[in-house]
Amino acid sequence: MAFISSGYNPAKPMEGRISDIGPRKYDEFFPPVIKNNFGKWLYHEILEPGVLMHVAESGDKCYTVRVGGTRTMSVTHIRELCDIADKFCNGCLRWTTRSNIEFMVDSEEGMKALRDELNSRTFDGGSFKFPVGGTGAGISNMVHTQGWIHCHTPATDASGPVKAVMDALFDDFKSMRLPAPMRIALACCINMCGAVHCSDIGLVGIHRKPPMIDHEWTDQLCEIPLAVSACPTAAVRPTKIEHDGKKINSIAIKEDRCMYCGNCYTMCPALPISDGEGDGVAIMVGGKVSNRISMPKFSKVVVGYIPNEPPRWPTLTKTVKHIIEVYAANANKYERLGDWAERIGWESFFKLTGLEFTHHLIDDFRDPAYYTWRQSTQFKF
Amino acid sequence: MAFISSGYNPAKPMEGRISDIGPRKYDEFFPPVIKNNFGKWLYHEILEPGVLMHVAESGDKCYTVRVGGTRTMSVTHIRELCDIADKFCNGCLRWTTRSNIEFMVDSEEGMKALRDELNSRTFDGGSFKFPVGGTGAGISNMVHTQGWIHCHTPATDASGPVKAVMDALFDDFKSMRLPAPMRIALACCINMCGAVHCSDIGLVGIHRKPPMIDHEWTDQLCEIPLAVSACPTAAVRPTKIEHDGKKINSIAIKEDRCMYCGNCYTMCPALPISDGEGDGVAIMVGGKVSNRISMPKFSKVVVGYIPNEPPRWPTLTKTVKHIIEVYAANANKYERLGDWAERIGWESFFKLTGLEFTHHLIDDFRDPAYYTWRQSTQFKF
Amino acid sequence: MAKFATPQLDQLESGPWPSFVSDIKQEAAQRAANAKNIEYQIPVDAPEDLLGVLELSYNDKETHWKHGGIVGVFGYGGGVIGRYCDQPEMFPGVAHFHTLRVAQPSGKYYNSTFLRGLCDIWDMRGSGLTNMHGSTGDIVLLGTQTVQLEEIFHELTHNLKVDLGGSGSNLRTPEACLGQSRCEYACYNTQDMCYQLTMDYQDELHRPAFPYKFKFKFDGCPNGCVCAMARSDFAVVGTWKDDIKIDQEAVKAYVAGEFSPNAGAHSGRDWGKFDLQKEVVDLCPSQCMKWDGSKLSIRTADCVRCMHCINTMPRALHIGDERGASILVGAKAPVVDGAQMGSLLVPFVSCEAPYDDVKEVIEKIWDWWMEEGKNRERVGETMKRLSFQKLLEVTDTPAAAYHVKEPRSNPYIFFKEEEVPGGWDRDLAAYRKRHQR
Amino acid sequence: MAKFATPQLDQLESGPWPSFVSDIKQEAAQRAANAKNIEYQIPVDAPEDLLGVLELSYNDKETHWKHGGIVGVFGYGGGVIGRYCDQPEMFPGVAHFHTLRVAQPSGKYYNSTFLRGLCDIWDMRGSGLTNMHGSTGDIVLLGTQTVQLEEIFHELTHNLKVDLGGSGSNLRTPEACLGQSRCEYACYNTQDMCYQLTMDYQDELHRPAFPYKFKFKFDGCPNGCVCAMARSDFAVVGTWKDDIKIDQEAVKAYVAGEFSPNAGAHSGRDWGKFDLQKEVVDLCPSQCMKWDGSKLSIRTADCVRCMHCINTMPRALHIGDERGASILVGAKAPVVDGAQMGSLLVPFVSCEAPYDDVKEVIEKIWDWWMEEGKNRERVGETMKRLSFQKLLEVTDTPAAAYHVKEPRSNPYIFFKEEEVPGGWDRDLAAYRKRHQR
Repeated sequence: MAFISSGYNPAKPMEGRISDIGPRKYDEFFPPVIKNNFGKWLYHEILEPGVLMHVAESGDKCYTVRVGGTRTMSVTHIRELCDIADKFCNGCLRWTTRSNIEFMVDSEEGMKALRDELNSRTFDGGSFKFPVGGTGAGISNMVHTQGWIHCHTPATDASGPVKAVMDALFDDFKSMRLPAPMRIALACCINMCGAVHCSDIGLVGIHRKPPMIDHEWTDQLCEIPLAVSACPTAAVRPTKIEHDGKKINSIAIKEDRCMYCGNCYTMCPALPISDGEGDGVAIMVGGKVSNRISMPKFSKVVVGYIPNEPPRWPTLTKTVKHIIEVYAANANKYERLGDWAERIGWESFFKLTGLEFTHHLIDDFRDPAYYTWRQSTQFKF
Repeated sequence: MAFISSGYNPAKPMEGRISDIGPRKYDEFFPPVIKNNFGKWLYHEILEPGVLMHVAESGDKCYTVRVGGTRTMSVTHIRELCDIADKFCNGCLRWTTRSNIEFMVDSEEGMKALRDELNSRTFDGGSFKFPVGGTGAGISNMVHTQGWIHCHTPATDASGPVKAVMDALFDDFKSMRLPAPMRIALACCINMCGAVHCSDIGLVGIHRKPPMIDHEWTDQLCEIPLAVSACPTAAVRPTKIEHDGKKINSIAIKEDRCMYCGNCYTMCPALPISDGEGDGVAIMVGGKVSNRISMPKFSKVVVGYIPNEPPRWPTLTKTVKHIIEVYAANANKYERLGDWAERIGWESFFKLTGLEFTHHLIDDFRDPAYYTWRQSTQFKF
Repeated sequence: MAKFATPQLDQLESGPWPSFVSDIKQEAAQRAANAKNIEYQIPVDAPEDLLGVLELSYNDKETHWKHGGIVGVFGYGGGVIGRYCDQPEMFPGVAHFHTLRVAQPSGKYYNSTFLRGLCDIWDMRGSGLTNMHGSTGDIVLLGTQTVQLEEIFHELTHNLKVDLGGSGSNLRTPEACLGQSRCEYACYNTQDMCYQLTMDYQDELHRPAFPYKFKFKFDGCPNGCVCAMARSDFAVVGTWKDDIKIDQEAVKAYVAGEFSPNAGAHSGRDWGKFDLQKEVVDLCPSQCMKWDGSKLSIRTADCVRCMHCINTMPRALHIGDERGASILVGAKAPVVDGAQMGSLLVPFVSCEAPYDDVKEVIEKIWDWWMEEGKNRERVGETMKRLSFQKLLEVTDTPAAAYHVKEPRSNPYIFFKEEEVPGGWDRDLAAYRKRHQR
Repeated sequence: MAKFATPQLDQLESGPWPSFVSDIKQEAAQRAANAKNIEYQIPVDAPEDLLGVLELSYNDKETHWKHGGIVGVFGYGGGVIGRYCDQPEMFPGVAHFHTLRVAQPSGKYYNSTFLRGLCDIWDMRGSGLTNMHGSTGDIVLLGTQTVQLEEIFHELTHNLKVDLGGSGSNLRTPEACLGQSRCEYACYNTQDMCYQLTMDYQDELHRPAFPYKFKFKFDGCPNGCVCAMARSDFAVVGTWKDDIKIDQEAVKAYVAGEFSPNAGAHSGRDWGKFDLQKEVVDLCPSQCMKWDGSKLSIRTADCVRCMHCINTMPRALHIGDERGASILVGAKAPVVDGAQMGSLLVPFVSCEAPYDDVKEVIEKIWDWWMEEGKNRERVGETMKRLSFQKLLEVTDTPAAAYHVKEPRSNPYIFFKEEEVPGGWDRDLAAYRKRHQR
């Protein structure tokens, strides 16, 4: 494979260099119906799961077909999306915040042909390439992170558990029978890239063992003070140890103060934390970002730990599915999962779901923990 | 005045000594109707402000007449209470948690005679000795602390402002027109002896100047490390200073970290904090301890500072009265002040009361402060 | 003729509310007249000097009392608060002005014999001024001198059979609501539990051995008249487990307007006709009630026993029969780490004398707190610092959903080493074989 | 024939949801076939090696990626994330596997020309694998080698007229909801504000000069589809000040069942007949609505613009005309000090290009945070550490009740020295004259 130059000359990096040009301007890529009715939309309707109709003041209608996407996506797959866009949508398409893909047309017939085409395509392995759905009071695509496919600090995989969970919830991606929209997210570690902390259901990779200390390399690979100050619980401190007969600077970890956040490992590669038998997933529920009815709220940890069970994470998948079924059977119309849990009380949430309440679920992180304890005689036996 | 011995012999302190006998047993002092119906009460009714009727399974009725009391009370006054108890109540009487005094009789006629007698007595200065009232959806007696009459750390007086406030609220002590019970408390400093932190209206003495440092005495009068560790904001630290040509151990205070709690002064008398022009009173509202309808809650600071204006604290008194009038005019039946403020939103509370919202009212004490900021686009313009 | 002019305080004699100034003046006059020829053991003009120093404070807007020195009675570490005036030459009558805390009876019932006995002692050996009562609940005898302390203690114990209360880093004088003596809501005998525990813990009350103060308070029901869960480190609040008892005929009588709702507490205003749906059913915090026009029903499993319906219709609704109490731990006022309310530890404990179940919890908490608590740290602060889990652990309480208002919203979870396969000892070399550096 | 056996991953090909494994396999097959005779600049079998390393992780249950080294393009401090495999001998095709972040257009509209251009570059110079999109919103090109970085950057800028996104301690690539392009709720042109601010702050985006990362997100209304107030340090969320516009006839059509409530979002279940009172009026969080059977009215002064009524009846209710946005500051995920949501700073700002009002707030916050922020401290943490008051001060914002959900419950109030008569310098000697020691 021969090196092919783009035209860049490493000897003269500034020659003809273009920089600081930012993104392409948003309106370059609008489909005609969008361009023509920008800022003039009157109302919309979800015609069927995955199909939206927006009506403009002009009387124009924009039909949108939404399909689920794998966030990790090949150029082959993108080219196939382009082919469809070329065929039905003047080459236009867009992505949503939740990694869905949307195609827009200006007629109902166009929409139907497009929808059928999208639903018809499958991978060789059998899964749908472009399942139509993800709207209204159903389950939209999961927001997720990289996991074992590309991240250096994960406590679980991302794409794998997402595939497993979405397979289990596929009917609810394709329908709108839930009391309210259901947003699920997965973060492969507690850094929580993505709004996992405010999702109806948040799956979070967690470690459960304090980091190992690779003393031989600590001082060479790390700024020790940065690792020390990275610890939210003051479990990490600098120390001097004897290694191979030499006194060297290293790090000590007070194990009973460590809650395995991995923040020190982020700062210092000589503190590896991931551990096959220790790592796994916590389930958080009841968060939301919308201001609708109730104010936004954080998700709460309701299952402290589920082991990593590749390739299909059956315990995790089953638990998520079960929570959703109990929610669907019990919540009021318009009630997000967290609003439901708050209305019935969290002790009723555990009773109804049958999830075990363990000591892991009680907050013990700093002063605000107190506010989550029950300062009342109001509770249900 | 000659010394009169009780019989105690200082040379032999253990001779005949009685200790660890605790309080008198509670049932020694029960009036007959209480003794006879203990644990057998069926229901009660407030017949008129200050008058309760409890009905027992036996059919017995206990009529209680409640009167307001000054917490600071002379033996002459107590003897007068005893005279009344002897005359009407077999010598029995009791105090409530809020320093009211209650007399119990077993007939309606007895109650009426008693009530009229109590209402009839006045001090030479003109005030009532035993005003009947303090029940139901009205204002009960204020719980308060010592203030300038006996305490070493107060930022305001207690008995004085309480007298001034209760004079202004006397009609509501004598009636039951409010949406719900109204509990008012006053603490002369932020130590808050009494449930000021959970009262419908809490008046709290506050300092506003960092302590002075009496360097000459610091090391002689204080355990410096205790003063240092007493500071919740780490504003106090040990230092060495030059005094009269000698290096001595003393204390330094980072003034911009000090919020004048006086906790260091409690530990170290060489750090006097009280200041005539700095000290005053903050008003907190909306707390409650009952679990009725809503869970118990803390009072919130709605006026950061009102100067000490002895002898009658007119600004304080007027502000309290005003808050109560706005509450009375706007809250729903059964709604405690805090429940009302939460229902309408605190921004509406400030709008309706006309109280100025200042930067002092925003929490800035440690991590939980964050939870009091507004994490929503839900607010009223 | 008053000893000091008190023009400011004099203004506090007007107005309807009982004037403490008038009362102190009346005491001053009584002592000056001394009709009973009492041999006053401390300055006869103490009340006048007290008015004088208070008037000075009204001018300066600053207190004139100093930190107390260590004064007390032999063998006790608390019960007396030393207090000195910072202008002793101006006010010699209150130059030394110590306070004694005297144990009040549970529920604060008295008879005149006892009170007169107290007055006699305090007339002769003190200022004649008291607090009825102090914030924690004690009878407070306000102002005497050091030499009188043992004399007063002797007379209290020998003549009145009553002891001092608590102060300092010990068990403070426990306090109870009036409970079953006069309240149909009381779920247990608050007075008796208070009395028995006070007696059982006399040593902890009189001899400071704790990191800081520790308070018990006993409320008979969730109405919380004695503020147990807001004001005491260890709050016992009555509750019940079974159905609220409903007298359907009485419910109808309320609806028909025959009975006054809320026991007449709202009679000072015309709130309109009683609306059972709006005023009771709709306000139920757990939405567990139903009124079909003739029958009121309650889903007990959803009831959180907030007391609202019972308070509103005390003739129709009554607490259940399976009675006991909840225990909440850690309440305190702001200093140092901010105020706390009690946090629910034990949802239900039966309340039969001799209260061993309750005492077991208390003693486990004390053992832990005395071991782990820092100087001047209330147990609520120890809980905050060491976690609620630790409190569960030391009291052998399994974690349950009723312990929290909501589960944690951060994933910073501690696991116990024994919960994690393989524990925390790991093989770095094996790891490095799987993962090159 | 696949290079590695991936029995575990193969199980992720079944089931209805699109399989990323199938997709990577299809890419591997395409590259192996190379029908277009592309001169691959990085190993052709990168996708296969990626499946291999992932299968290894499925066996070990541990990641096999190492900390990134410092890689990038000349003159930029971000936009590229270095990534190396910890078993490079086993998987040489992904031994070096860096990521590029490419700036996405606001609202993520594309045409096929642009996307195909991107695919062509990434086919030849990268793994052929992407993320559409990364968590912050960028197009993520997943996996290339160091020597290709400048080449890719050159082709992106010269051929596709697109720049890299942000990474590291700088302004991260801003993101907007689709706003007015296709939403009747959008209160301002989110895409334009996002685009303009991204252009204006290119320097801050490419050249790390902040204590830590800083994110802008732009939501058109309080529904918050792009999660601005949960995920961005600086959230601009559309709102309005005047009345919600009501079409009473359309309201009646909803009541009559002519229009599907909530835009049809609940059509998957029979929820019964639409009940305006129960489903809208009773759920209003500020109880500002009234329905008398023929007319719906809203007290605007009490409306908190939660969107519920508008969402439920989009044909009848429309956002007001006096439009702008609220600004909320400080959201972040848990690390280090716990998660935060954005706290309301500016209740209303008009949103007219060139957005100087918004930029003024941003720049004041940056000035302060760059001065006072600690290393790796998000601005939300700086706010927590230095107080919300400080944020108000540096942004010249007067404190107002809408800044809080509730006022403080502790009396630990700081006063400014100039607020207190006499300031903080006091005369100890004078004090000691009033108060003896």
